[in-house]
Amino acid sequence: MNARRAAVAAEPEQSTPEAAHRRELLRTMLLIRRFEEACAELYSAARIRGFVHLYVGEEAVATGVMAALGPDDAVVSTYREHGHALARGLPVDSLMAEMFGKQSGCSGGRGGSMHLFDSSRHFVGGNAVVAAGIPLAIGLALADKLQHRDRVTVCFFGEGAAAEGEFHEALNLATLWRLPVLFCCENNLYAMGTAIAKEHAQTDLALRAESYGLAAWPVDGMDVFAVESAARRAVEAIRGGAGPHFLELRTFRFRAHSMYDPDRYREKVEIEHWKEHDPIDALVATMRAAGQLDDADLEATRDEVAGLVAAAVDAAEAAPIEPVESLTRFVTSDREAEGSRT
Amino acid sequence: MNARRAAVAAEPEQSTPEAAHRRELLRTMLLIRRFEEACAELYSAARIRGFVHLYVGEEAVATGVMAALGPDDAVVSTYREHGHALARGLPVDSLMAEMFGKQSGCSGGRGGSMHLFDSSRHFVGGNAVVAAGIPLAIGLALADKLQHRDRVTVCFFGEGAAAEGEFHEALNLATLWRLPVLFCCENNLYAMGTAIAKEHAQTDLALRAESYGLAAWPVDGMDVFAVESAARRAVEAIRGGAGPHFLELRTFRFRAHSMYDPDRYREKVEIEHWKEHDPIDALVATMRAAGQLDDADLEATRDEVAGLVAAAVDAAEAAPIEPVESLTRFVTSDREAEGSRT
Amino acid sequence: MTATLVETTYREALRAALREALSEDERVFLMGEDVGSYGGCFAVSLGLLEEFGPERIRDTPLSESAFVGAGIGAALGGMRPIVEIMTVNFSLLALDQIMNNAASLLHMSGGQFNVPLVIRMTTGAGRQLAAQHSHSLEGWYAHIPGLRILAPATLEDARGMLPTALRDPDPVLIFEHGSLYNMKGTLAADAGAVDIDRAVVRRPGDDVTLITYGGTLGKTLEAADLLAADGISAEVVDLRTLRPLDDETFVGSVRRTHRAVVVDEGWRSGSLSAEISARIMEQALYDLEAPVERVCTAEVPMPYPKHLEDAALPQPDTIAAAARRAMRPVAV
Amino acid sequence: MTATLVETTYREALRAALREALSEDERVFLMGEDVGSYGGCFAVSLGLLEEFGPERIRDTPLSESAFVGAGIGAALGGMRPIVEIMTVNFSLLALDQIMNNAASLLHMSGGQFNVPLVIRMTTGAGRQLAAQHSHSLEGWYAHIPGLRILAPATLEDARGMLPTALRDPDPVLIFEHGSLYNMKGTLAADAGAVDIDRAVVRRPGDDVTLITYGGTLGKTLEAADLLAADGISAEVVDLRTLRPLDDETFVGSVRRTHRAVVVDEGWRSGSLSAEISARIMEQALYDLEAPVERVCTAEVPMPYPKHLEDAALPQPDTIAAAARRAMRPVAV
Ligand SMILES: Cc1ncc(C[n+]2csc(CCOP(=O)(O)OP(=O)(O)O)c2C)c(N)n1
Ligand SMILES: Cc1ncc(C[n+]2csc(CCOP(=O)(O)OP(=O)(O)O)c2C)c(N)n1
Ligand SMILES: [Mg+2]
Ligand SMILES: [Mg+2]
Repeated sequence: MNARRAAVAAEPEQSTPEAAHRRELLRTMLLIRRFEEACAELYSAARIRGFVHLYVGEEAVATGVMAALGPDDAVVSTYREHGHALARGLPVDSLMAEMFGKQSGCSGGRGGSMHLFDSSRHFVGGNAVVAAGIPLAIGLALADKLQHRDRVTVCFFGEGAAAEGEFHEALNLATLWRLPVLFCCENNLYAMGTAIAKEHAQTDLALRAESYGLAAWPVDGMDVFAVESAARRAVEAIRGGAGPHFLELRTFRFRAHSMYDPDRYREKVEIEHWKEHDPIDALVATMRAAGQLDDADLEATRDEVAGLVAAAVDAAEAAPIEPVESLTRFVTSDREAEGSRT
Repeated sequence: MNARRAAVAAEPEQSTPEAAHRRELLRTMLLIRRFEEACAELYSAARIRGFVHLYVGEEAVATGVMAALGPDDAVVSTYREHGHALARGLPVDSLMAEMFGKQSGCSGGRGGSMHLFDSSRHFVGGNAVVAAGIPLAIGLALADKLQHRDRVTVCFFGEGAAAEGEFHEALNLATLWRLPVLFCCENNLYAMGTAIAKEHAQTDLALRAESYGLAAWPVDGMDVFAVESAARRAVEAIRGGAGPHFLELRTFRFRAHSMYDPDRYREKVEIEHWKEHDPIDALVATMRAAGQLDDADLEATRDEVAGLVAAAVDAAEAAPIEPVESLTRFVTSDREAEGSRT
Repeated sequence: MTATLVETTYREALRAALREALSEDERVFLMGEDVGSYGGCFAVSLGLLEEFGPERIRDTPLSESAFVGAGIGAALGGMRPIVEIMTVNFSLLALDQIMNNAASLLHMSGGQFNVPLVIRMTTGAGRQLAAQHSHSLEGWYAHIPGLRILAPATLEDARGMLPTALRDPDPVLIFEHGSLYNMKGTLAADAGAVDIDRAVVRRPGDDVTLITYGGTLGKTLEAADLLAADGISAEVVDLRTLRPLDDETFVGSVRRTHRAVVVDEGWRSGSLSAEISARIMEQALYDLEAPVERVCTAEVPMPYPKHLEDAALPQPDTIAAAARRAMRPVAV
Repeated sequence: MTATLVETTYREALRAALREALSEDERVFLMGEDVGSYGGCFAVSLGLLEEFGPERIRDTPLSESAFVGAGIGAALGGMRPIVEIMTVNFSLLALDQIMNNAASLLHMSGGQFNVPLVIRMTTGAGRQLAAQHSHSLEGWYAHIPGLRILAPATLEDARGMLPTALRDPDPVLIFEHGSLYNMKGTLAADAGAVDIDRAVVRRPGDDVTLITYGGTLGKTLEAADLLAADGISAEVVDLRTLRPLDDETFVGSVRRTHRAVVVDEGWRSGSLSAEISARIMEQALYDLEAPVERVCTAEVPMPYPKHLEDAALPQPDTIAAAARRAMRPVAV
């Protein structure tokens, strides 16, 4: 489909705003990819621990959605959130330090891979309980509505999460109260080892969502332009007061569910098929065909992001660990020192 | 609508099977009504305590649905379940004794109004947590399916319950696994004081249910024939292997939510409007028009059920209370005596 | 300062606190099942919808997990939500949100996101509501780091704990015992915020310390009367805040009296009474003249009949009996 | 009887128990998230789908409340379901079903409907899984009347508790500590059902009783080694069944040693350790030479970094230190 797009597009100069924007999208996707490759290596080297869920193959989703947001909008994420965080602009250094559990990490090292937070970017965190972020997102949107703020809250979750009761309760509530929230269901066809047909009686999730009375449509999640334009349309409508919207972003994870997962439940051929639709390759092809990218550009961008990630790893390695004495910080806001009075 | 029915019906003799069946339906509905009137009086006299939720106005639902079941089918109910229990054939005596908390009650007196049980009739109980019976029902149906039993499990719940996450999870699961369960949503337009439009973004609940991929349709819950025939159709389909079905039974409670409720949230005129559709009056009118009921019959039936209820009250009053020494019975099955080893 | 006293009830005191909070802070709103048109299932919020409108007195569908989670989100978004869960029994449906989000977000985010949320709910037994509507789980909730747990047992606390809780930057759960709503008494006309850090001695005494909170304070004071008739002087400590516990007050009392009875409406095993007992042992073992006694609820899902429910719950006479046992321990 | 010994792991022992149960009783089936095609999130059920088919090794959607409730319903309907909740952290989503249905139906129905259901789940911390994936709530569940709570800490118990649990007419929850799955050792080739009524002494000793269960048994035995090096003889009691507690075994031990340390991976306040401590005080106060010590998890949502997680959890040296304190109490 990107070939078709490219064909109909005029051949703009590399310096047009469109080209610049696309280079930005590409850079983000490459950065996510490189960051996660590094994470995988560091995990194997036991420098990163805990559960780590890679987003490889799904980069177009986070990148496209975030491109549609303003700096004041809010994001609620999942445990598979490196891509969301990077696309939202969290500094690579702070993310990598978090992976190492260092105090310089974006969550002070307390969270690790599944709990990336950044209040300055309204990035309200990774959440490791499936679907548990959805109610938070509608609450943020409720606060915005009550305070007459022009913010949209974006909420990411997987197709597996849509089977949880909280999905149902929150979609109903958001629609009933016309809350400014964009539900982004990342449908990568599997919830751990469970294929969508074993999770949902009705596998057309956009249709399911529509039954709550909100606007919902499916989007090719491997096409960053499709994602961005769908997200823009939805965000604009939401800001205009049209209430919650729902995007089903059809995508695929190229790697296992987590670093623990031997991926026994998927056929190699299915994975290979999807890899042919690698969202980065597709974007590169489109940009090349449009004359917006040449080998040197691509190489330079790859080098740049690789350099960023490498520097982040070095910095994270070098960063000091938190002293054990501060173990009970952040249990409560104002009584941090009084560890004993619990 | 009952007038119309009556008009097109031929005028069968009082002795036809149809007439006999209708008299049975009428008797059940009158029994439920009388039983609950007695409960209301006894509550005011402080002979019955706890939470008591009356079914007055909704009798056609329980009566029609139960008429479609065989003795081996199972029923999962709610806290508003006097009608379900009576229509299912639980003896009036055992129900009234339960209201009094006597050992001769259908739950040994332990449950009270909200927890009526009868294993011999597969009446798997009143449940006082909204929607919590729905997963039980699908589990019973799963057991039947795994054991190749020809049973249908009927599950009652209100339209308010449909907002709970468990509704969603269970409908999906039942449809996914094609379980032999009949969901009976008693839509009486209010969940305590909350009108349906404040509970559900999409108030057409049959439509909502259909979005899970199961067969669902709305039924006039004030018309016992409509209920019975819808339930028969659904039960037959389920027994034939067609998977779960969903009936939205549109009805109304004539009285407050519970004996505690001053009913501030409904307009008198709304209640009066619905009372014009009293399911008992409608049935009586239809039967009269069809020559299936005369004043004497009606009087006799009323007397009979009043007598049953009065006798049940006397028996319940007279029944002994359980000795305090057996307080910790029924915590576990086999260690009843060992109260101390907890 | 001789404040004017007014006649009121626990319910009205709670309502006055809500009204004040709504009037004084635009960020405050009340949300829950039937808090609006119905007036609150125990009539606590009666009239507030008319006064503050449906945006701020917000009826929710039956969706405990979603509306508690939405309360957390709204708190993150700068509001000061008061979420009412109709009763503690239904709070289990929202427990994941309470433990894994409300209580954990501050920590997981390295201190970036605090959750200034107040959750109110009715707790307790005693009204023949049977097994699914009679839980006393406030002591159980007190296990969760990151939460503050309050149990107002008096009119002052019903009136005064909410404003203090709303000033807390972190989540606070307030448990209102169902048997207290109709409690009558007098309250200073200008009653307002109270401290939520300390336990208090509700009745001083010398011979034995009776430690309790919430719905069993009244019964415990009655027990103290019974004991007084026997010449036993009982000190009654009201814990008030179940997390964090104010050890100083109750351990201090036991150090003086050398005997303690903990009264707790939770099921005995694993109830808050165990924690209190363990702390007394840890901090004052050598002051004890007798084992710490516990008077709790029998370990049975609550039966409906009144006589069985009464037998299952702590009562003045069983409390007094435990205190007498503590006065005359059988050495072994 | 000199049974042949075979090398095995905790995981394999659990799987052998599942396989046996599925083979021997048609009413048994396993249901949960990813128990089938994935092989179980911790590979416990690996291969069982191929052996028993998708009807009996039943993958569920992410719907904890519904599939736990369905397990209860299936148990009522004559089956013997084994429901796997992936981890204790997600069990909160099903807690209403567990407390208000599984644990209460027998009572509410006056003895008519028992629930022969087994629920298995992974519990515990120690693998850097951070705040939402590191709970130890088995002691918390032990508060609920109507449930039996098991914590297999050895290969024998991993192999043998399930068959006994399946014979129980009432709901049984089995908590498998995540750090144990790879534990290696030998097991009798014919190992089978074990008793689930009694605690056992895993190491006899005279000077101090160390009481623990599940994931901390290993650390506690290590602590006993450390103490032995100091000439302190520690007895180690493995509780095994957390509800109902077998007081006789641990109180009996304390009566002999006069000193006790309870080791519990739950957050300290309101953990099972408090109940154990309270029971020792109630039943053996006059035998105690020192306050009962508790070594628990720090009251903090679990931090991700290894050094902080280690510091938060009970460790052999902190357990040994507590035992040494108990040996040399500072009189006050
Ligand atoms: C409530 C809950 N249940 C189970 C899990 C374990 N778990 C983590 S991710 C996952 C699969 C979720 O699938 P999906 O929502 O499709 O998201 P994806 O991982 O595919 O991005 C499961 C079962 C969990 N974290 N939370
Ligand atoms: C989980 C839960 N939340 C709240 C309640 C309190 N409550 C009891 S009945 C009820 C209304 C239920 O309405 P609906 O499902 O429509 O049934 P109806 O009472 O109208 O028959 C509420 C809120 C409860 N019992 N359980
Ligand atoms: Mg997925
Ligand atoms: Mg209703």
